[in-house]
Amino acid sequence: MIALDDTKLARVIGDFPILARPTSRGKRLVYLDSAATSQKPNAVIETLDTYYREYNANIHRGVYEIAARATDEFEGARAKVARFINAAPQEVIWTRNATEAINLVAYSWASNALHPGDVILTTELEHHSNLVPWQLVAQRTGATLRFIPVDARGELVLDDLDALLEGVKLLAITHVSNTLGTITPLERIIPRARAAGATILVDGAQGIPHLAVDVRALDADFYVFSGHKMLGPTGIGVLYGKRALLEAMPPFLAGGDMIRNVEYGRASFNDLPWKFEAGTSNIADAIALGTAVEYLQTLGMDWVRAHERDLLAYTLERLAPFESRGLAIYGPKDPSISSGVVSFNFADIHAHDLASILDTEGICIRAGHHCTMPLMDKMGWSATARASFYVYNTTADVDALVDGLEKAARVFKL
Amino acid sequence: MIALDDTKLARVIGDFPILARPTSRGKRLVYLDSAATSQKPNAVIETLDTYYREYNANIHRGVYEIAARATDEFEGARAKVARFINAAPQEVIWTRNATEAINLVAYSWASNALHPGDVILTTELEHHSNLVPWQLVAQRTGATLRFIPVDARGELVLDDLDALLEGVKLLAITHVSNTLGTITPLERIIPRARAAGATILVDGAQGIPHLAVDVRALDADFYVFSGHKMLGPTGIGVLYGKRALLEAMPPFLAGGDMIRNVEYGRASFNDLPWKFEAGTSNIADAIALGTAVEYLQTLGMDWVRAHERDLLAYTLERLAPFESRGLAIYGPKDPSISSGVVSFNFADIHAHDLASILDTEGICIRAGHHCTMPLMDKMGWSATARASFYVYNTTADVDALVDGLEKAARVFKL
Amino acid sequence: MDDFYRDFILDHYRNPRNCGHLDAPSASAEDVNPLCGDRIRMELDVRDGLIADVRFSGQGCAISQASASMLTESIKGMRLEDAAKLSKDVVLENVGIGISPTRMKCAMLGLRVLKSAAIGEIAGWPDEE
Amino acid sequence: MDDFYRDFILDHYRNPRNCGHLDAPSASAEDVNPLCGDRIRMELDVRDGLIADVRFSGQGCAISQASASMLTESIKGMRLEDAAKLSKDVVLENVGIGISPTRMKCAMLGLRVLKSAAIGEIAGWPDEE
Ligand SMILES: Cc1ncc(COP(=O)(O)O)c(C=O)c1O
Ligand SMILES: Cc1ncc(COP(=O)(O)O)c(C=O)c1O
Repeated sequence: MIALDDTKLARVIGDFPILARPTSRGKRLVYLDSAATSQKPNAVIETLDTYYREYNANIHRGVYEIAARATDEFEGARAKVARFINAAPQEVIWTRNATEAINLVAYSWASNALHPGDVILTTELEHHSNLVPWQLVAQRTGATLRFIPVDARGELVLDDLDALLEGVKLLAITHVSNTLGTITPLERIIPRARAAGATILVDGAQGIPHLAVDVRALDADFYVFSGHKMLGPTGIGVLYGKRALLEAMPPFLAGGDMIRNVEYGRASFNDLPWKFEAGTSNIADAIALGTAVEYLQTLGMDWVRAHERDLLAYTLERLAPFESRGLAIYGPKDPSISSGVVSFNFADIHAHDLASILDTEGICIRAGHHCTMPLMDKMGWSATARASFYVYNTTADVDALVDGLEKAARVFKL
Repeated sequence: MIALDDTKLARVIGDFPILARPTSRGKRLVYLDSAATSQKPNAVIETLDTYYREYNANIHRGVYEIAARATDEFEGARAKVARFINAAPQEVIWTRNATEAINLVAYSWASNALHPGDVILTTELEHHSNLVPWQLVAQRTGATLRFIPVDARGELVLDDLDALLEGVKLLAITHVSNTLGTITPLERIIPRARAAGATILVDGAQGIPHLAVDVRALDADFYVFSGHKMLGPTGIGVLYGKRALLEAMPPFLAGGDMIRNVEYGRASFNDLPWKFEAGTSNIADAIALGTAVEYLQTLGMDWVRAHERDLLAYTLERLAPFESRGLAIYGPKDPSISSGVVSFNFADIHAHDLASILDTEGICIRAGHHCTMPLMDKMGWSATARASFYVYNTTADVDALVDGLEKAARVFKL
Repeated sequence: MDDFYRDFILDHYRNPRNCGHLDAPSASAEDVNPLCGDRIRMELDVRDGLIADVRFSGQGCAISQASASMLTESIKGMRLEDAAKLSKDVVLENVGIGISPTRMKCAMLGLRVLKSAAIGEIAGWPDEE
Repeated sequence: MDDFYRDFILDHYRNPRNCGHLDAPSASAEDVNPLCGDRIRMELDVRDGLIADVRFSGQGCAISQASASMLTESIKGMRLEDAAKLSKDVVLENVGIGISPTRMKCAMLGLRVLKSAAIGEIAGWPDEE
């Protein structure tokens, strides 16, 4: 169990300036919405500041000093991200976010590789970003969608996996459910999808911030994620793709930086990774994501995972007494197969009302469908409240949440 | 003519921290590459800092205090940009940059609206970002490309415009040439293109930073630009589109935030502008672009234009004596039809060598093809050197450039 | 926001008035708040230009449901054309205490749906008028 | 960088050695530096595994053209298989003074093209080996 006086944790908290700022009601900020976006450490904020104050310049084509520094830092950040996931730098494509990365694969790979009758297999857990692009691909190509079901606890049902995999050209699957915290058993699913001949895309938006990821060991063909959920700035994300696949794919967006040679009538395209990076890149934010990755590496992803697992166990323990008072907790209740997310409803208090009441105490949680409407429908929930953890959360945050629930019970005269 | 002791100009320069930082050789930074990317004023840098230190949160769905502030600032920035160009907020779509905005139109509008035999009319001046996407659209749809020619001075030849406009479904035209500074006569071209029934996209990447833009007066259907060239951060750009057109277009990228309702099998989409904004937006940089736009409005776009016109006139005057020593200046030499860009070559000194020599004096210029390879080929230039100006440049910067040319002449024993 | 949830609000939330359906409504509309998923349907029985009866149904937070419940009470007997012109003040007066901006759309959903029913097409958000 | 442009560099730039084309080259290659547009072509006359003659052509900056010109002098008479294995040092020694990292690809373009000609396929950038 985590001790609150843990000096490492205290140091981590001190690295996040926003956590030191009280709310307008003078409350301590209790940030429990990291699944939506994480807070940023000083090192990341300062990287942006230094970029704009010292060496802001367009990259790759500039011969002057600040352009050279910007280019080095930008490509250096790519190399840092590549090392973090055990990929080659050429396999790391900058995008705006996980969503754009999925759409890049949908347009450049799937629209060409899929044909009528082909099957796209995904799961009932997916975020809209890993579902709607495939609905549109299915419309464009005549492929059909199929789903790996979830059970009432929010775990994937793999009993019929081999049957489900029949005729599958693409498996698009989340690493971690943003609504329930479920960690999907990729190590069991991917080898079977591989054997069935499927191309595999993993939505790592909620995976990589919380779990050590080795894309080679995972054997995913594509792995996508967003910087803003892993201590990085908004506006930068990553598409990792296996080199041979990326080489074979046509460009997605066209324009500056992704070209090799252009005539009025035709163009040829640059090498990887630039082939997929059109227009001026989000230079500052890419560099700052490099800093975020370094910060996580310094913490150690094993520490991150252990910390969140302990917090989740503590939360489940503290929430248990509320179950007799109408608290329903969703998702797997086993911290070994769940990331730092707790989804729940409390008696007849609607999740939005709960979130508003908690807000008055400085507690930030999310309420609603969490961009997983079909899952909510299937489960029969109109909305859930969701608390999600990250490196800077403590048992004191969980205690605040529990006090907040007591307050909500009073307000709603439960 | 601008006086160097102009107090407004002095104040502006003081707003840009990077300009106060000497280079590693102890030289004053003479930044003459704003056509590639502009420097950023303190106000913009501090907007980013404040966002991450005080109210970083995901937008639209959060009910807690910092999420509400982030949402307000984000949508407030959209309203600022809309006012800046005289559009409605619903018509302002955030993109990564001008290039993505053009590709959005290429995928969502052109791929559906164009058919075999349709003509896309563009110009011989275009940046690759406003050419290559249309080459790919032409491949996808069977449409053909046609070009408004440029003359030796880099001005568009409009003699045959009506013939060129025959059968044209799309006119894609730059507002200002990034290589030559040519301001295209949109007020003469657009009405005729409109009469011919064409849809009109203006690449404003080099227009809006330097000229007052009123999209309604211009009567463009689409106007695209990048924040990083107009004092804003990297990673944020804008697609302006007329509301009726945007309403009729299918979504481009799919995922969170752009949906209305999702079932496993199908989805419906959100209202404008969010229909085109999939995944977590570049929140911080959008807000900071709002600050950049405010900064420009405080300066006044008339002042910006007058300042750059004066600088250009001064530059042409100072460079004239070099012409007898082998300096060739390209583009229109009339500051009234040219934005703050001077492209040139100096005797047999290759542009890259010139840029390297100037770099040793702290002078940042660009050398190469400026992402306009076909124009370079047509003009018979293998590369040009380009100096480009913005609000913080002074006659002292031009004097430094002139001294740099003298140094290059000495180094190359001219 | 916590002072918003007074007894009469909770009462309207837990015991909504005019909740259910009309047999043969002469006008109706339904909408969701895409941000939170709250959903409301309004059915009107209009006679001689007056709202003779009204029912609402839906699901969502206490703010949206209580606001809709109170709104149905406010509009009974009102002229349809007046209902079509209602401003957000009717809701604000019903609920009594200012609602935080993030929850304003929740409060206005019922009014928006009512106005849509009254004018026969989708109305805008009352708080954005 | 300004100290890079010494007399012998400018001389190689303005009066390139072995510039032009061979009548019947036994190996050749051509490439551009996509960042700056510099272009170089190398043609080799290989006899008994030795580079008997070489010509280069192209356009670009003083660094790329002078480096290529000097390289052609360095490799005449060299075994083709040795040329294929040349490291960037041969260029760095020829030009004498360190080149700034931003211009390294300019200096290495000729070597890259030579190696491509020698191995019969596109070689990588010598500075990235
Ligand atoms: C005329 C013009 N169009 C388009 C672009 C592309 O802008 P970005 O790279 O920011 O997408 C540029 C930038 O160089 C430009 O100068
Ligand atoms: C599982 C999952 N996938 C994809 C996304 C989309 O991420 P982004 O909005 O950064 O593109 C999210 C973010 O909410 C997520 O939780």
